[in-house]
Amino acid sequence: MSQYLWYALVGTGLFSIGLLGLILHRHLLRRMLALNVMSTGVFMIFVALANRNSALPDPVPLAMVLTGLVVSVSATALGLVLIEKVQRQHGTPVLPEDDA
Amino acid sequence: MTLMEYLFDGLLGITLIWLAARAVFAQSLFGAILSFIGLGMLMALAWVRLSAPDVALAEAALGGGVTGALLLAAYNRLHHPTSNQMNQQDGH
Amino acid sequence: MNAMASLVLLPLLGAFIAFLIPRYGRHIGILSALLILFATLSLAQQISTDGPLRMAVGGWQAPLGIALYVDGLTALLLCLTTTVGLGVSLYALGYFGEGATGEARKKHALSGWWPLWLLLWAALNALFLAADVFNLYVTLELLGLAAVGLVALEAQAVVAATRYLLVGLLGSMLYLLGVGLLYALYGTVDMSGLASNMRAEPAAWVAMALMSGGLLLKAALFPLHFWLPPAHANAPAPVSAVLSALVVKAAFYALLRLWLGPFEPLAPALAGQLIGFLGACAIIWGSLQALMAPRLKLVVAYSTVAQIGYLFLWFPLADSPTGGAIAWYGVVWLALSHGLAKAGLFLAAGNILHASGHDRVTDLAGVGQHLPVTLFAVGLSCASIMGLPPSGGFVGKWLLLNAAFVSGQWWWAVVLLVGGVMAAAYSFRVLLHAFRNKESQHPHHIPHPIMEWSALALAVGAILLGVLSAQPLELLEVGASMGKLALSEAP
Amino acid sequence: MVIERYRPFTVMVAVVVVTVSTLLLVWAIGSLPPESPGLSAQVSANLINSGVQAEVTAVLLNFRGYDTLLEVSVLLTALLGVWYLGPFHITSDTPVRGLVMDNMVRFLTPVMILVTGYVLWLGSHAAGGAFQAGALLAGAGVLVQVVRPEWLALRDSRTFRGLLIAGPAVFVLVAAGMMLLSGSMLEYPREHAGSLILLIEAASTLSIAAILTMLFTGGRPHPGAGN
Repeated sequence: MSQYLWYALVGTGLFSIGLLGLILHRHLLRRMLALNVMSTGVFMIFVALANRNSALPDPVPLAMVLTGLVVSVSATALGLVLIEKVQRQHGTPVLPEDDA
Repeated sequence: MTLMEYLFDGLLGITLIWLAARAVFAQSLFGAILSFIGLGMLMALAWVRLSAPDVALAEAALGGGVTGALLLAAYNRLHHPTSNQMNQQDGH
Repeated sequence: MNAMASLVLLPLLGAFIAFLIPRYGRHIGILSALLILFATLSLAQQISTDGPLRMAVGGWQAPLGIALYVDGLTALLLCLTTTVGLGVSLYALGYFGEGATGEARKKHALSGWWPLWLLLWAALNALFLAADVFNLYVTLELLGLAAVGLVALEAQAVVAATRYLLVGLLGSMLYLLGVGLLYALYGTVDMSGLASNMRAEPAAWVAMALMSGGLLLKAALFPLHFWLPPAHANAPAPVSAVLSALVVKAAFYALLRLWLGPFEPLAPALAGQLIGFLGACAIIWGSLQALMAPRLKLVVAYSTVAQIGYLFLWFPLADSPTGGAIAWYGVVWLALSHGLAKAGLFLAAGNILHASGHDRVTDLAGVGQHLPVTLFAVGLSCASIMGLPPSGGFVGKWLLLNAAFVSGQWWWAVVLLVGGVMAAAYSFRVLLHAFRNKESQHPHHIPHPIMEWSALALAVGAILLGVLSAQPLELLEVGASMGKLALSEAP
Repeated sequence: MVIERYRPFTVMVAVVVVTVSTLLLVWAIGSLPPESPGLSAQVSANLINSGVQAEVTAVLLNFRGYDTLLEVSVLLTALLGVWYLGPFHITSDTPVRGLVMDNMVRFLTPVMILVTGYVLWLGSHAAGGAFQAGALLAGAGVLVQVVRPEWLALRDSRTFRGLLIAGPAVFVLVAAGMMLLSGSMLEYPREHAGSLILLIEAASTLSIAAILTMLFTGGRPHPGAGN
């Protein structure tokens, strides 16, 4: 198996693990972690697939990943503060209707 | 590629998957966060292997560093809800 | 050309200044809105004389650079955004101004509205202009985060905002992964470049599924609508108006552009039927929930779920050689008139909530006495949503009905008729309660007149869209027929 | 591992969704052509006109600069979302103190600031640039905020708000300026491309660092003098 394919599959694994966690977990902090693992997987797939030529990797997907990283940190930061407010209002970091 | 490199990529990939699984499913939330930070650090290594030093640098600083700090801070706030609320007055 | 760039840069700059100098937030907001109005009008004027426009940002042609594209459809949606945006900005002068009630009275919510709203506006304009699937991703993220920030201005809406954020992130992540696959296949993220390279192959199918799935989640198509009612019903009134009228439609627009452009050769007839079926379910389920919802804003929010369903009826009808064109006009008209009517309705609901301190449907008596203008706005908006002539909603539904018959898919006509009856039912339920008189008892607060009149103006717009349809129709004709992408400049 | 109690239905849905999506992805990735140059050739060919020597930086700040302009706005939007959610909360009653921490901060902070400058400069011809530099500087900011918050003394002032918007605002102003000059948003005149990019990057670095440090504190700081 070539290197790019291996890392692309690892990326897929990260994505799937994150997705599984996102669906299963109710705890919001865990959901946020799961989303971050998912996005790490997506970025890995991008960079792995940029490596399919023998020379240096294609810089365009790398730039896209850098953009994506910043976006994902931004969203995570906003999410974490929102989670804190949910906990303060409801006493638990779980979305009310999900609490079963 | 040499055998060493194959081995290294294989091991790195498996470790990444293992850390990801821990970051999502570890019993303790704190452990999960630590695993996620570890994942960020090792991801930087993977980016270097994929000849993407720019992304490696950003991942180490953002993915592992800043996101890790944000997660730990949020964890702290969730678990010590009494010591916040320094001041409720509203600014502009 | 400059008009296109201004539509993005002006609101961004306005947002930054409004954050820097909160004291002048409203002045900056209104000034930006007026400048955007000017830019939109000059852009619409320009394309109606010169035809569709394509701009290479930074002078770099695609695939290396990013392209922006305007045709009739884009221009109409930009006009809708500007109209609703102007109305909502004026409304916000009253809502977040002196004498504001509830959460809006808090100073931070007051000063937070203008920068976040201008950022959202910039994101909407940028999204409509995007002709590049990765650029579309960035605009979707900007839109999503600004929307979450706006919803969370209401402290009661924190839970809804959190769910909104999580759903939005999942949606954009799926979308982004699809973009990655497309780039890996064709080495470009430009829509026209993708359209000319697209072939039916595994990675293209998966990319299409991922990107469509992500956008369907953001467009809240049944059964992915669960996040919408709480977010739209709990946000501050002007925010609800913008979310229902514009933000959901932006995701639908992105989907439309992709299916008409890059994914056109892939789109299987079966997928069209399936999406149409989900649209039908959305109409029935959303209307049913609207009929039973205890609060006015929740009624309006569920009505959005139903109205979104109508838009998706376009997908099964699009392929029909005879009905396709009719359905195309129908769906655009529905999107435009729903945008205006729903914005008016949410603003009016905000007035009622403002005046009586609650919006329980069964306790609406007295609204007609104290807020006649608002009640008139509710009535006109409902008329368009039900599809009564001569409203824009009527024109849209009539065209879709025709398309269903002409293309021999009469079952969609049944859905349209049932949906219309149900919309009438939930509308009259609200109106009957609101028209009842109540002895004595004055309302808590009479909303500022600008809040009542801006709601009415938008509702009137929804009716006018049915009466004066010639000019917008002409604008819609600009570009390739039925929004198909004439994206590349003559290859 | 695992162990919250899940409803069987949820588990079933999750397993089906994840299995299907994983298989589809593997199928798609496996079917991709094993060679793809992408846009490498175009990027290298146009690098000479981009004003920088590093390919990724050229893509980020020139060829696809418009994406980056919107992206720094995304970061600011997240900050505004947090800002208007409410005031700043102290995470623990006392800052983390101690001789080791104190010395570490005294030593590390200047080093990190130096490295930030280096990484920013590096971006014009090698791996590096505004995001990495900004994140590094934010790391220093977070460290100081935890150990010696009085050094930063974050206050809501006009100056501080100006620092937060500096990056996005400079970017937008440059875009608008180029539009007025050359008729196209973000089209840099070739001889000034390098300095304009450096200007945008320097402002962005400061803003990114300030925003990320702010996000770490989790809310709007208290009003200070000068507002």
